[in-house]
Amino acid sequence: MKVFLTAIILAFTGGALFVNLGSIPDSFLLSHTASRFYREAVVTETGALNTVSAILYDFRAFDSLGESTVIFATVSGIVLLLSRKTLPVSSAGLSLIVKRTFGILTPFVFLLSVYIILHGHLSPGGGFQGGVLLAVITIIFCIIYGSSFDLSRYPPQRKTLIETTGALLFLGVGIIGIALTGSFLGNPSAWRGVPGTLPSAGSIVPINLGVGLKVGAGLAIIFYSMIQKTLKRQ
Amino acid sequence: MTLLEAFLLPLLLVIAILVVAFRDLLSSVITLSVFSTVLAIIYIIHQAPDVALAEVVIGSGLMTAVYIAVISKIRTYRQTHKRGEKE
Amino acid sequence: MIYSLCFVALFMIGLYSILAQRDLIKMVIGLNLVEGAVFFWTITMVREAGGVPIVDLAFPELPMVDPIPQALTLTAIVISASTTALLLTIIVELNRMARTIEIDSLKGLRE
Amino acid sequence: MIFSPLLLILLPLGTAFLIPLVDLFHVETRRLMVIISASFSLFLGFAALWSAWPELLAGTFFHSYHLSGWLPPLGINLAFDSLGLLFSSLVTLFSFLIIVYSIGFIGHHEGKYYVLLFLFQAGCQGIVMTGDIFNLYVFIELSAITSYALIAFERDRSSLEATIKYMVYGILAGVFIFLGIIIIYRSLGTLNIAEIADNFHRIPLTLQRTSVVFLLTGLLIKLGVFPFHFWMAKVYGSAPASISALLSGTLAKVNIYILLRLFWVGTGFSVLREAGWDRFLLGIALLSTILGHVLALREREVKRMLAFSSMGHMGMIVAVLSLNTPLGLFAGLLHAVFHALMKTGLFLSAGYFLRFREGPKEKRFTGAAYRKLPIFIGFIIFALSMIGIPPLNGFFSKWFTMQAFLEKDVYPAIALIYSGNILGLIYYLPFVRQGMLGKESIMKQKSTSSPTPGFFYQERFVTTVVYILILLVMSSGLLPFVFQEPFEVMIAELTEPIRYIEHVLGGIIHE
Repeated sequence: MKVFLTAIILAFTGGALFVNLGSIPDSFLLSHTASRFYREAVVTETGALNTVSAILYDFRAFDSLGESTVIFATVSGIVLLLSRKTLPVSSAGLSLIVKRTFGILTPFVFLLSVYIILHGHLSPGGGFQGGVLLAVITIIFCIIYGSSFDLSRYPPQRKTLIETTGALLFLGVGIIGIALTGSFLGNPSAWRGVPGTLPSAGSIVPINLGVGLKVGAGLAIIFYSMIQKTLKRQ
Repeated sequence: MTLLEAFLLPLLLVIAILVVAFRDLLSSVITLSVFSTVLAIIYIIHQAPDVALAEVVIGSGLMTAVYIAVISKIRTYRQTHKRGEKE
Repeated sequence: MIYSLCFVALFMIGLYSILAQRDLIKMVIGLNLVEGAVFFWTITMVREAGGVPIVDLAFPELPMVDPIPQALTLTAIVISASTTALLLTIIVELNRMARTIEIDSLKGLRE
Repeated sequence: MIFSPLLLILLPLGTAFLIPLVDLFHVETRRLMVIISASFSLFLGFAALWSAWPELLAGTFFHSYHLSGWLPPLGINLAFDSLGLLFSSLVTLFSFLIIVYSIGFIGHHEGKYYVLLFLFQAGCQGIVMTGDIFNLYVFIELSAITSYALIAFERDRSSLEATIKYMVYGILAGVFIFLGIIIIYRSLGTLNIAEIADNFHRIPLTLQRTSVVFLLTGLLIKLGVFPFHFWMAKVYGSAPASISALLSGTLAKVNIYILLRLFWVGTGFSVLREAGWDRFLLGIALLSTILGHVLALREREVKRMLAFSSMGHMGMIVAVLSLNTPLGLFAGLLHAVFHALMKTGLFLSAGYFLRFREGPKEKRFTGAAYRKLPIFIGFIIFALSMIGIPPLNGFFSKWFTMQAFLEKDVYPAIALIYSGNILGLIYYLPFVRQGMLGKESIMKQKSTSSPTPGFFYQERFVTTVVYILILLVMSSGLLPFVFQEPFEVMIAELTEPIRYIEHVLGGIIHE
């Protein structure tokens, strides 16, 4: 009975979806849209080359603020849910070769993530992707060396500090925008350099940095509190 | 619609079916990470490198790690629980 | 057209996984599939041909695809990832309390 | 308006960011900061209402803010009109009350709790103010995620199960809303609500309806109207009382705002009417009313009973709004405001009593009257107002609701209001009786000892908030006609979306 019902629901929904979404003609698109403006004016208006980054951190920067706040809320929620007396786990199973290999690899991952964060306005990537890569370093530490190593190197308090710094950096850039351009999260033209070079694109670079720190530290906290072993059950 | 895509789209569907069909949670999660990777390749074909990067890093990197952590936790609880019953 | 077909198929596979599974984690995986299907559709329904949405300073006039859906999808991917992480955490906690993640043996989910 | 509406979003957001930082150094400072920040945002809300009042009466109130300095179709804009002002004031007021209540009510993990509460407030303010449909989605997700974490706050089995249930529905609702937004973007190439409102009729009919179906499904799941009501009782029953109050008092009303903003202004109501879906909406909303009142009858647990009653009243609000007459909209808005006051009061006063009893939740209400009589009388007043006894505010909103239904000859709905009142009497009475007839000795014993060792419990905060709510319910019942004039302005804005479009898009010319 249940399978039958599920099949009917699925068939009905699928059919309706396919009939309606099969093809969307585009003849009624507005003639001057935001998208067209972004594509034409991205370099002159923001100094960034990567249009997606320009949209995320300049044209629609408020969305990114909301989005990184979502991550912040998730981190708070998960820490709240998993806050019990905990015991860090140390891993002993992996051989010296594995540990050494990853020990050599980790600085490069770090370098890559910093590159992705700082070049967000020039090449694919940006604060979110680079921040997640930063968090991946924590995962590597936790898996290879055990979370007690991670705990001794980067205690949760420091991660919280980094996360809050990132969040406040984002807000701070927004408020500086009020002072310099008159609107929240505005991109001050004084900060723009030659398009194509690293210190161009005005406020996009510091916002990228803030988002990167926030996302990286936040996701690291999430993963860290997930793999901990609890000291006492219930 | 390139030749590569003609190969990738059916692959995507097959992988999605496999994700649902696997009984073992771990295989299901690993397949989900493959699903993310294939999705990322399709994004690159569709000129969306930013999204592809995010999908690879989040979908097949971070989320897989989180899933595996969760599954291992659940299994540990089950094992300790069973042992507790026997003793 | 073919992308819509693919999208609908993926969406249905995900919905099936949500509706018919007996395991909470499988349900979360189904939610991930549904979200993946929607993002897939958003990216693949390109309206006009064009290149990567990154300006090449040597050829600034080259056409590029619509960058807004990509930005929106990026935002939505991050949101969906954090929601999934929260959901998984809650499932772990529930497993600690109830010692099971089978939907049928969790009476509280059926009320 | 002397300040920008942006501050109403940024203040709670900044507070939430600062709390973990302050928590690392000094806990007492954090407590002080929470109180100061909450009072300051209440002050801002009041200042906004005060300075906007003359413009509101004149019907010219509109305030917009262009984020990043980009004009509306290009960037994200905040569009703060009189409807937004009403709901923003609601959010400010209730967030403040709940924060003050929580100071006495929540005893553990306070740091994260307040982070989530402030983020929730920021999310709701963002929903109310934004003029961009995707930004709306981001803020919907923000308020949803914070509410998930807050519902699971108790971390016992039933609250975790409730959260899982709510989250699965919530995530699906989010996916549907995203899909609806993407369809609109695909067909129009814009995300600005005003521009969508201006051009929505250009989309082919099937796509119009598809996007409306997705958005409507997502919203109905969030509202908990009939086919999607499964999560409500469980969630409201197992969350802490302050959070249940926040969900039914604030989040549900914000969802009503989204409904109004998207379907009256965004797509235009004619889309719903031409498809015949306003009748459908009316039908399922009325069904949800019956179901809510009937299911409330068999509940022995006070918060679950309140949840079903809330479902009944939300159904009534959606039903009367879907009539789309000026009187119907007036009644719906009035009932939304009054219901928020009454239900918050009910949850908060019930939560006060539930705090003092161990053991099964169904029996904890016994002997409540002997614990603290004024709060118990307050509970009775809120219940009477819910039932619709004349001098209290519930009577007036039900009166207007009835007139709106009469005007459109929807007689079953009128019968429903009457039976809802009678059923309400039946399902509130056992709790009042239980409160008065319980064993005195148990309650007294409980009250002399502190609930939990080392518990930071300041009862005065909790009782003060309940007294304030009693005062608000009684005074708004005495002068319901204060609402008449500003509401007429809001209704004019809803029925003529062209005003919103002109305000937002201003001097920009388009084809």
